[in-house]
Amino acid sequence: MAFIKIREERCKGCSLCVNACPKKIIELAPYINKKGYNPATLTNQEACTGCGACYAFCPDVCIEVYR
Amino acid sequence: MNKINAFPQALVDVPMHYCPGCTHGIIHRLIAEVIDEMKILKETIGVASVGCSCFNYDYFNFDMVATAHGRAPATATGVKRVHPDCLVFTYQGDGDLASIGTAEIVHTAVRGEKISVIFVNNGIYGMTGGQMAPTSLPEMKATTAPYGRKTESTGYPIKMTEMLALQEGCVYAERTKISSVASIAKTKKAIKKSFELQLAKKGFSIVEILSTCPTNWGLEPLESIKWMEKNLEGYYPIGVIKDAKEGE
Amino acid sequence: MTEKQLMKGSEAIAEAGIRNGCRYFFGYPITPQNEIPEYMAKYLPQVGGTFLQGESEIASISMVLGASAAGARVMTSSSSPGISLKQEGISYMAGAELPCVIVNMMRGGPGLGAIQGAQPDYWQATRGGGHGDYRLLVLAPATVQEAVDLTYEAFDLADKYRNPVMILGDGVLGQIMEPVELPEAKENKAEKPWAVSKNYNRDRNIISSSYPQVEVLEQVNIRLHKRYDEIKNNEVRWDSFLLEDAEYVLVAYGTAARLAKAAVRMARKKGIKAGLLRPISVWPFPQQPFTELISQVKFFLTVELSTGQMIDDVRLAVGKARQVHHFGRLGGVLPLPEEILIKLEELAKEVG
Amino acid sequence: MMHKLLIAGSGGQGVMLIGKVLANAAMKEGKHVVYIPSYGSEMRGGTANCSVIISDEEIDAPVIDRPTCLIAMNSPSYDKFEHNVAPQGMVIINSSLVTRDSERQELFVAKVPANEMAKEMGDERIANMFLLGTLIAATKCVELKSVMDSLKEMLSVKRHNLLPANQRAIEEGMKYAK
Repeated sequence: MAFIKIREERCKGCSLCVNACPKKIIELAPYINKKGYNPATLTNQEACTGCGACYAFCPDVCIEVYR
Repeated sequence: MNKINAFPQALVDVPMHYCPGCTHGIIHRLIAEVIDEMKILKETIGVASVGCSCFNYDYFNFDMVATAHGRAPATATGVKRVHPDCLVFTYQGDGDLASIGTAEIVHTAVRGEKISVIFVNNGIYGMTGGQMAPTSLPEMKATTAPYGRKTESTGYPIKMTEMLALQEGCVYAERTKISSVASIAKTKKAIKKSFELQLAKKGFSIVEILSTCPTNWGLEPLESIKWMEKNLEGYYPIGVIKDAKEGE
Repeated sequence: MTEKQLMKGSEAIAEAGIRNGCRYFFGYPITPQNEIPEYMAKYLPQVGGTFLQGESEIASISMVLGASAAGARVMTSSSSPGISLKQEGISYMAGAELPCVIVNMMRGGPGLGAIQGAQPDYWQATRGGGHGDYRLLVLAPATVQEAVDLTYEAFDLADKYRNPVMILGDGVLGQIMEPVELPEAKENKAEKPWAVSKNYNRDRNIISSSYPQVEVLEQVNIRLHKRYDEIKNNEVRWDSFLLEDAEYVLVAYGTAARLAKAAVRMARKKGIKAGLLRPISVWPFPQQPFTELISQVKFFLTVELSTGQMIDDVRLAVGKARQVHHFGRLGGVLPLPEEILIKLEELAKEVG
Repeated sequence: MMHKLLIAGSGGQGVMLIGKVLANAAMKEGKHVVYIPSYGSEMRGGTANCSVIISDEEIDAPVIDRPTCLIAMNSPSYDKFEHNVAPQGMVIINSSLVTRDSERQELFVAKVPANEMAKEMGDERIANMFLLGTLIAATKCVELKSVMDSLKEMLSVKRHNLLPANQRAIEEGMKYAK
């Protein structure tokens, strides 16, 4: 059982985490955050392995990984 | 259930000004993680240069000195001579290190100044708006090379790290990239190695990191990484360029 | 009483720096001031200090910036063309509020010019020199003893105001030897809580001259300007010679002032009531003595080893109340006191 | 009294040493003094010169236009500076190397065969000391004792054995001042 928390207020919607995720369970949300970006969001918490690839790739240090 | 990737202590928890997908943020975090792991937060002094990363003192959570364009290695020399036991590093882009600051970086390496240099190379001037850099590739378009870089009039991309590695004072030089989870991990390892060599008083070291500039390249962040691997890496091969082991 | 010793101006300046706790020197060779880096290279290691010859003046001043940011007492020196190169770093240091002492042993210009002593960099020194709205505290010694005393003090002034201080000399001052009494050697104990350091118990320190928000930068400029006002209030220095009854006042600084002083003595022997006003701080410029002199004086005559630069400041001080004239030799040629006297006599004849 | 002394010769003749010894001696006597070595490109040329101003009063102008006394250690420096000497000034010539007479009748001229005398004494390097001796006797700008004290200070201890020969040379030179 693992999951990630995305600090949406820091996110710039660059999608690098979307691509990095081996399970393809991160997407950009349909809404926009305070900065005007569509923030990344976790779509399927069950499938998350807590591998940390998204954290490694995030240029804005938005992601916290729990395992 | 544990948080396995805490926000690094060596970073300030404020939003960064970089464009979406810019890899500066990743490199900042790697430096911060290394400092956390080495437990040297209050023994680290960073020297910021001029370019996109010139406000990195807002993000690094330790003492910082900002200096003029290209002069970071000289300023770091002054800092290091006063605080020889501190970890002193510069963070420089390709315009800063490979063009306006060529003399400073070369002679700092020649002196074997015990500092670490983090050299971020994306082949373009970011902050000033996409002008040609000395590391821009042939035919690469830039605002000051609107028809592409012509080698007959502007020469060829400069290979700084190879040049610096030739100097006796340089003990370690490696080129890495930010393109995959593995290459990010490798970059972090290189930064750590450079910092450790410095604290062991071995000499000058440089880590060149191939990076992207989605905004000025006019590409999406993900496409930028692919373009970097296909083009920039073709000219600037990844790997250890020099590793002078003890006694060598 | 300490015994006097015969010292060359440049070497005496270096020794004065060491005696007031300067332990870092970064410089690049250029004539006529090489004795300063050479002296530092020899003697700084003996007191646990660091001398480093940079790859250029630009690199050297950037090293000075780093060492100053790290809390050290630090110095550099050069001569005219080299000082031009240092202006980048000097402006950054003024912007980042970093103290240091910079010596300019001026030579003839423009361009490469010639290596003989001259005074063509007055404007550059007193107007800041580099880009941006800033000032340096500029002290202009005329004798080797004064060079020692002012350099010694310059380090304290730089720390006090957190601003670069310039010693404005010339090739003559740098080369001549005169007996000097050296001040006592002190250790620098100035507290610099703003400096970068290690194992601190405070918030992180950031040394920068970058203020991307215009409103913030405006406030920085205002703060700096207030500090310059404070310097203007506290640090104006000048010397006077036979001014009490002077009808003709020569104004000169540094080596030119010595030549002018000789001319004043010659004039007095001929019954001409001449006197000398010698600015020691050329920025801040001593305005007040001019105001006091106007009523008794027929005209002012600046003697400069240039085509006339300080004359601007004299005119600002005197206004339209009196004529201000200039006499100078250029390019490293020194005027003879006799030549100065002839000019003075000509002008005196005109006003009757 | 202000003595404006110009010492000229070629590199290696000990021109600068004379100047420094004089300046140091004057300082010891509590006099005002300025010593000016020639510098820069001239330093590597054929002639070397330095000047010393010694005075009981404050010295304003630190440079010399018309020396009151010239030591000319070789012909080129004699030719270069003879016309600069102040009216009724003094010229001390190294007559071992300068053969022509002065063109100016009013000058006081002392001809000192310094190299020959030095050779006789067994050390040609001390030729400069004979001329120094003539200068201090003729101008009385400083005392012999302070000159010797200065020399002692300026020579390294292991060369102090040379002091007696130096003193003899200076004293011999003094005789040429008449």
